Amino acid sequence: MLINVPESVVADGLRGLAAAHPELTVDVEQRVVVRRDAPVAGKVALVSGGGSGHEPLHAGFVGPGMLDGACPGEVFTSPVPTQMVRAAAAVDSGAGVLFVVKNYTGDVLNFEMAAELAEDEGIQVAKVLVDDDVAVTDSLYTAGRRGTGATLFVEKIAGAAAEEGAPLERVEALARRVVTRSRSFGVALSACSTPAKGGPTFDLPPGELELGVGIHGEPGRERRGMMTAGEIAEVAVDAVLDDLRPSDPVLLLVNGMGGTPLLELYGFNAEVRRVLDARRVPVARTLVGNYVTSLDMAGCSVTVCAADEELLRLWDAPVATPALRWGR
Amino acid sequence: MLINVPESVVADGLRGLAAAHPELTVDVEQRVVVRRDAPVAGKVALVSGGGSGHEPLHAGFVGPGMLDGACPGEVFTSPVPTQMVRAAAAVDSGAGVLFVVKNYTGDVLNFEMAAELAEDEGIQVAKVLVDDDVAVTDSLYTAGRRGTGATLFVEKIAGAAAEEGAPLERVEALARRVVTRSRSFGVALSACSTPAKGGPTFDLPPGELELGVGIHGEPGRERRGMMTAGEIAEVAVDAVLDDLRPSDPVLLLVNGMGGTPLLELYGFNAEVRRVLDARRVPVARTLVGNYVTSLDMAGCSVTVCAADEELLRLWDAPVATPALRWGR
Amino acid sequence: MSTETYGAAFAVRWMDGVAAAVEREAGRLTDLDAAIGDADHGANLKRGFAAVAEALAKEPPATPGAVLVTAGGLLIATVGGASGPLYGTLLRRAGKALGEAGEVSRAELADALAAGVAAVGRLGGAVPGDKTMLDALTPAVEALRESFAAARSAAEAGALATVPLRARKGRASYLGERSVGHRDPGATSSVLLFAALEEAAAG
Amino acid sequence: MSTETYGAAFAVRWMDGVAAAVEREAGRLTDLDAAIGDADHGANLKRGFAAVAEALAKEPPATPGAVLVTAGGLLIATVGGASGPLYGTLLRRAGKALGEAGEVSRAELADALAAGVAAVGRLGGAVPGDKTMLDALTPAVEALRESFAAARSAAEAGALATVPLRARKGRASYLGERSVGHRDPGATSSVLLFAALEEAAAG
Ligand SMILES: Nc1ncnc2c1ncn2[C@@H]1O[C@H](COP(=O)(O)OP(=O)(O)O)[C@@H](O)[C@H]1O
Ligand SMILES: Nc1ncnc2c1ncn2[C@@H]1O[C@H](COP(=O)(O)OP(=O)(O)O)[C@@H](O)[C@H]1O
Ligand SMILES: [Mg+2]
Ligand SMILES: [Mg+2]
Ligand SMILES: [Mg+2]
Ligand SMILES: [Mg+2]
Repeated sequence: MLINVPESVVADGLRGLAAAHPELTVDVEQRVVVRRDAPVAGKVALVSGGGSGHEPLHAGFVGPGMLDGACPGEVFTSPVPTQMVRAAAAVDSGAGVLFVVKNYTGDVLNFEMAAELAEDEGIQVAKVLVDDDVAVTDSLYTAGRRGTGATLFVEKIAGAAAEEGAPLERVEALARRVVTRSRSFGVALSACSTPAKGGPTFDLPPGELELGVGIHGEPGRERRGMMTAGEIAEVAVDAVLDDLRPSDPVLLLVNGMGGTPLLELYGFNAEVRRVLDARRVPVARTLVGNYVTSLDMAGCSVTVCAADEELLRLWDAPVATPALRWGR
Repeated sequence: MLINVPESVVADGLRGLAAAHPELTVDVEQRVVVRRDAPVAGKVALVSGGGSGHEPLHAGFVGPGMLDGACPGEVFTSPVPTQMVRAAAAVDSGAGVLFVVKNYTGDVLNFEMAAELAEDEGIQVAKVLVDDDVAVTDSLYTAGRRGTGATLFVEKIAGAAAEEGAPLERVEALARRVVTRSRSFGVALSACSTPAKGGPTFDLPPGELELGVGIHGEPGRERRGMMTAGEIAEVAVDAVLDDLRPSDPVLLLVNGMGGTPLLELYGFNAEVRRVLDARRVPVARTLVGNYVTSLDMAGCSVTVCAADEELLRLWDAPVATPALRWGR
Repeated sequence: MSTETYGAAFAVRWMDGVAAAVEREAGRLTDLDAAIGDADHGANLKRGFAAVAEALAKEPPATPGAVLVTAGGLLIATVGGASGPLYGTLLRRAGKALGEAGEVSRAELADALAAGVAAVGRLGGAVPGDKTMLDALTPAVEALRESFAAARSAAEAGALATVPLRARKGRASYLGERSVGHRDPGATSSVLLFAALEEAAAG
Repeated sequence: MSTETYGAAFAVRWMDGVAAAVEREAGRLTDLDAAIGDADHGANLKRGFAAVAEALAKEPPATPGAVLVTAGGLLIATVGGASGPLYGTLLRRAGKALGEAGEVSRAELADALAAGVAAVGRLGGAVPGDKTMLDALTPAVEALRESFAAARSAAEAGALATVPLRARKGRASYLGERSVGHRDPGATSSVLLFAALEEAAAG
């Protein structure tokens, strides 16, 4: 691994982020990243955070048109409440703060505590829970669906609304609409290696794959022998469409887990598109790349958001962050 | 691997690129990617190409402000002359075409043949050879320095000049200036796996690394036991500075080989910056990410360009490609 | 029946003992978490209890309740993940229940920890049988009314009993049937908590 | 001394033989290239000679010279990399040297291939001893003046002799000293060319 010592990977990454992006204010000690011009007067602020190891999520999405602040936790470990409170205090202009929370027990509990503390400090806080991963059955017998690729859609679209001056309830409602209309499914072709463990978190022989994986190196729902990109696209798209029959053209994220070459990811996109075409689901916009990653895991995920016209307009709105940038 | 069959990876990738990027015209059959609005009247056109497996290089850099056309070859194999001639014909507005060629025997020979053929068709062609990799001694005893990370600088800066309406000789001269002022050094922490071979192209036990690697899965100049990110940064930066003592603030590319997590890459950037600071080399701009990759290889490279004010202005100029985008 | 009481020094010794045990067993906890979670439980607790031990060494609070409140707050502030708020709440709530007393009996400690365990249940929404730390914590605080040793062995038995369970809470629940056959990392770290308690009580 | 002559059918047979050999040996060529290059030499030549064989089967040219010109052009158009232009130039240049003749002698073939090899040298800037295909091609065309069998064994000897060399051209030159001890992939594929030539001549 390209690291100094496992203990410092998150701090080292933040130092490097600060060096590369003078347009961000990075508090390496407190692990808080905010846009340099925060708080933006009158603007609702968006704060997200989660375990590290999913870069560019979330710090790479801080900037005009998306997040105002991000709190990176340890690798695959949700951040602690003090980080979130600090971030909220740094970005709140008085218009309130939306916490974008991926649905994992740790993230939920820590953000919940942070929301209480922030409200004690007089900050108005709303929360949206992202739970798009259809590999997990949402039932009494699980912690509920995980938040994965849809987080990017939520942060971009709600961020655009906030940038336009929408009030907190409206930004929150839009974020929730994106969640309601988004589904994901992920596949691992290899395990990832965490710095703390120093090696793969599970044992996946080459030629086998895990269907329905999350983004924390946990094994998936099912192990299979090798499948072609076309077969994987069928499983992933059908898992998503089983749960969401979009009547609107969709936003499509074909996401790499980190270790899959971009060449393969584009090839996979071709197969995903083929399957969506066959299922008569029109695609309005496509994003292909490593956006919600799992360290060096080989694999991919498919996220679909049934985007109405307003969501599409907000998706197309200008954004200027380290990892997502257009329109300005 | 996330593929259908090894034989179709390049074509599959191009189909997926076309599906994701309606702003590009992709000829999957002939393997030519050009910007949709090509030829742009009166504009000098830039065409590059090389083996596939280095994505987003080159097709991901096609668009306003950068390349007009790209020709992807087979994985790690330079494209063939007919591709380049087709691309040149598709983008030439009459103002001439600059071929951006990475210095590898295959690329050089094929582009040379293409230039002759294109000139036979009445297209004015200039060529710039990118050879920035200091791991290779430029002597009678080698094929000369390889072209790696500096290619991105050349394509961006010469592309910006062309977009501004500079004539062919000037675009060519600028491209050459970037080459003269750029140096790179790469390190592999793992081998990459090509689809054709189906496994790693060389054997690198975990905990060891290869110093001075290229981007085609070839071993490097020297194998070493594991080093920290800080030690690797020292070796890479010093190798570069041994050959180029920049008097101007530098453009810095901290490039991932594909399989190294972005978190680690940012951490590595912090170390590179530390070493550059210690050597009193000021950094004007930094780009961190997977831009000139080697499939799924873990590792990184450092590219430095001593940028005078004009180069910096052209670097900052608007660009709108799939992989590099700002200012519009 | 023992009438011994336990003061702040005892509570500090307890927390130091947990810190040492977690440091020693971090690899094992992480491996357990790798199998059905995300391979960070050992690192998480190591970070948290190291911070606790350091803070307590610097400025030891005057009462056992204050020690536990401080420890719980530090776990919340430094661990993150699911276990940070949960273990943090356990100790904070227990510490608060102990109030200002300078010395407490084992029975009082058991009552306080029972309040802490109840708070963990409310916070995380889990019940015994869900394959979480509660499967060790719940029987352990119950047995603590009997003796420190009984608490430790109840925790051990509870942790062992998580093996055949199918997880219904936390990250392991994503695995469904595939979580069966693995020991829960949080229940395993809870054993360390009660083993250290027994040792601290022994003096 | 043989006075046999060789026509278009012979040249097609030769190219078909190379295609079959390259198909069979692709894995080995790629492995050799993996060691000191980029692991594509086998796939490159397979793709190229498959295209050659297919085109020749569809529309066989009338003269041996035209067969080689067609083959060389197709290699340039389909292979890419270093070997595409180099082998393409070898065959195109040799084919052109054979001119319009319907039948050619072995001596004429040797002269033509010598012209091809010289063109490869000019194009790639390599000389024998640089650890490239030239180390097999150069002695082979020389020996072809003697016999087809001599050409094949000269190619074999030349390829084997690349093992101790340090590469000075092509991708292997990046390795410096580390290229020593490996057999050059291009020299190895050149052996297939002359082995197929011998077989084609045998009828
Ligand atoms: N809802 C819950 N209630 C009680 N305990 C839980 C709950 N969710 C998870 N746990 C416990 O937390 C442990 C995992 O802790 P840890 O690995 O540190 O956090 P994370 O799961 O966020 O990575 C599990 O083994 C389980 O015992
Ligand atoms: N300059 C050169 N002159 C002659 N032969 C060369 C030269 N450069 C490379 N070669 C030959 O080409 C072979 C490699 O071919 P191939 O792997 O298909 O192309 P690439 O090196 O572009 O991947 C080498 O083994 C060597 O024999
Ligand atoms: Mg975790
Ligand atoms: Mg090659
Ligand atoms: Mg965990
Ligand atoms: Mg090769």
